[in-house]
Amino acid sequence: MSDYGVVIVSHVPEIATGVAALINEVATDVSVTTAGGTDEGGVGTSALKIQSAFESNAGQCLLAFYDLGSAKMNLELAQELTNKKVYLYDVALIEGSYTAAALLQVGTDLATIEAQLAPLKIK
Amino acid sequence: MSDYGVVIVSHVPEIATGVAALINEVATDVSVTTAGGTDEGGVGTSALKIQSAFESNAGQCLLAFYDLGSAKMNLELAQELTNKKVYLYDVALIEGSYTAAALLQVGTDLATIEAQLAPLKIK
Amino acid sequence: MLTVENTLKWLELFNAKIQAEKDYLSELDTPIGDGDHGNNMSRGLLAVHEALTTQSATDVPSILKTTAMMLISKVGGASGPLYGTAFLEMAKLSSTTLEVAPLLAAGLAGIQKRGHAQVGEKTLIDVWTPVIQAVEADMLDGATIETAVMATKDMQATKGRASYVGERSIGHIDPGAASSGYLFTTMLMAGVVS
Amino acid sequence: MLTVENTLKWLELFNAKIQAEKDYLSELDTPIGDGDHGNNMSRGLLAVHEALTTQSATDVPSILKTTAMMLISKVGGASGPLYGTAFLEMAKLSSTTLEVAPLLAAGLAGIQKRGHAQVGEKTLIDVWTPVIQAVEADMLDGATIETAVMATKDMQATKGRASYVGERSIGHIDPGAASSGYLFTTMLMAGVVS
Ligand SMILES: Nc1ncnc2c1ncn2[C@@H]1O[C@H](COP(=O)(O)OP(=O)(O)O)[C@@H](O)[C@H]1O
Ligand SMILES: Nc1ncnc2c1ncn2[C@@H]1O[C@H](COP(=O)(O)OP(=O)(O)O)[C@@H](O)[C@H]1O
Ligand SMILES: [Mg+2]
Ligand SMILES: [Mg+2]
Ligand SMILES: [Mg+2]
Ligand SMILES: [Mg+2]
Repeated sequence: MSDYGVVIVSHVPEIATGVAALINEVATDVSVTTAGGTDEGGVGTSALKIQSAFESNAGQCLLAFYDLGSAKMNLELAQELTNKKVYLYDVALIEGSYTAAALLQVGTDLATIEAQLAPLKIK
Repeated sequence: MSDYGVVIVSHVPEIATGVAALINEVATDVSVTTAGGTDEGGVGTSALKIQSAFESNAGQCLLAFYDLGSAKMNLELAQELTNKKVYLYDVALIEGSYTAAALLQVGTDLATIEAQLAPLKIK
Repeated sequence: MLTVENTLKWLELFNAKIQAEKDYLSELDTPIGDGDHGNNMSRGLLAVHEALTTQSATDVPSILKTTAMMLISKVGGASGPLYGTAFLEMAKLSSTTLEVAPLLAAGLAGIQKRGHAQVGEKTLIDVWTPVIQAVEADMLDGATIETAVMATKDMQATKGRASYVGERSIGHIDPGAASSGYLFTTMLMAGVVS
Repeated sequence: MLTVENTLKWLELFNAKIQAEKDYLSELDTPIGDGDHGNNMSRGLLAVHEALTTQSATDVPSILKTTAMMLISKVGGASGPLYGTAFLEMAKLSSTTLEVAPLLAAGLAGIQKRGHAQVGEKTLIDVWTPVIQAVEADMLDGATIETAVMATKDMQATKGRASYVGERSIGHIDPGAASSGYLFTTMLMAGVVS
């Protein structure tokens, strides 16, 4: 599944990088990129930052996770601006992205991953 | 509800402080304390750090949130070491603590908060 | 009917109004949000102002497109992708028609595509919807706009950050509705609607 | 029967074994966890060693209590509160009895109170449970321990980090089971069970 990557979008830069650190512990071979905060580094999200996180990810198929609703709007905007295939999950940010990354690490297929994510849907 | 506080426990220090930053945006008057990482600042959790987060919180009744299962074990250990009333929620860390803090900020009672948290239970 | 002149005038008046009401908009966002709506819109409109004054666009579609891109990249909050998508959809349609009513309707459709909110959920949609109806009936005036903004006060938010406080959102004007109110009062002032 | 001497010897042998197998334990934790179990246990047992050599405890309850506190405060991973609670429960009961079987049973109850795992979920419980049964039957030997550790290989994890990889956890020895295996082989070596 080296074609798959994980993208973390949060309103706060530290949350995004922190979640990536948590994930990297169990998914050393999965590409994880982040978009945290606004372009100025404040609390918020940025469609352009998200687009950069898409492009800099080594994966061509991306599993994307976000914290609050307004991040989702910017994610969907960024989705329209990239050629990569982006799957957007309305699941708990930390718990969902951790689950997905752990499963990607051991080569699980997307359908199985999505089945594992289903109970984490809260948005 | 100034008697209530929020405690964030994460395996990663940046996640804990980042979630506190996110919460503080909407819940300026709610006491939020954190316990992120091990005593040495590595990835993990520490019952003693959690206990400190309990004691340094301005609230006497604490709503506690965590990321992964092993954090919960240390939370329960810390619960046995404090005199404060600690409520532990098996909900999505970011989304759950944000919801609770936003509601505490506007003076919502605990029963109503718990009803709002119920659909966020994922652990 | 949108022209290069009245569109630029509209956006300049909107920018000035947003800068003047910045603190008020953030205040509205404090009890039911994170208190940044005024700062968000101020940052976004300042970028719009700078882009439009340096680029000297000569057609309506590119003015609207530039506005959209600045709002998308600079606002930071939910209002960024929402207003940004609205202007993007208006920009697209403006190469076909410059009539105000269909353009605003395309903008509203963009807001709904992005945010999935319906009328009555205490968002900027609750201003856009009655304003468009009034434009279509050729009856838009300041009172219509003001009434729509004030009507959000009694609504309970079920979308956006304000939805987190549930019933407690009742009794406060929605900040996005207020900024949309300014968008439409300055549209009237700019003479965009005949 | 636990005595001050054999308890100290046991913990010292356990420490030495953990330090020797540190890399192996972390390797076991890599395919089904975060690869830190050896480091976690190493850090914890080093702290236990230091506390016991400097404090020179003169009774079994305080040796076990010190061990518990060091594991709780230094390990950092799930194994910290689990082993810590086990030793804490053993410490409490050891002021009443020094018999091995009831002490280990109290420790296991502590692990289950803390982690809510049952037999068969691929955790250290899958070693503690058969070991306690063997101690009760006065039949504990190295083979029993080894069999219990190896049996975790075919289990699917439903607790702890390994549960995230579901079926993929099958085929790997559980790291916590392996470290518990060392706990019990060193217990035999120390002559704690007569
Ligand atoms: N899903 C949505 N659909 C339509 N409008 C929305 C939605 N979510 C939020 N809004 C509008 O956005 C406004 C808040 O904007 P702003 O404060 O800039 O963003 P944020 O909430 O991210 O801080 C709200 O007052 C509301 O009018
Ligand atoms: N809920 C639980 N109950 C019993 N044992 C558990 C539980 N969760 C994890 N374990 C044990 O802990 C071991 C992992 O310990 P360690 O790697 O130190 O912690 P972490 O998983 O937090 O990194 C597992 O191999 C398993 O034996
Ligand atoms: Mg806001
Ligand atoms: Mg905001
Ligand atoms: Mg581990
Ligand atoms: Mg760990």
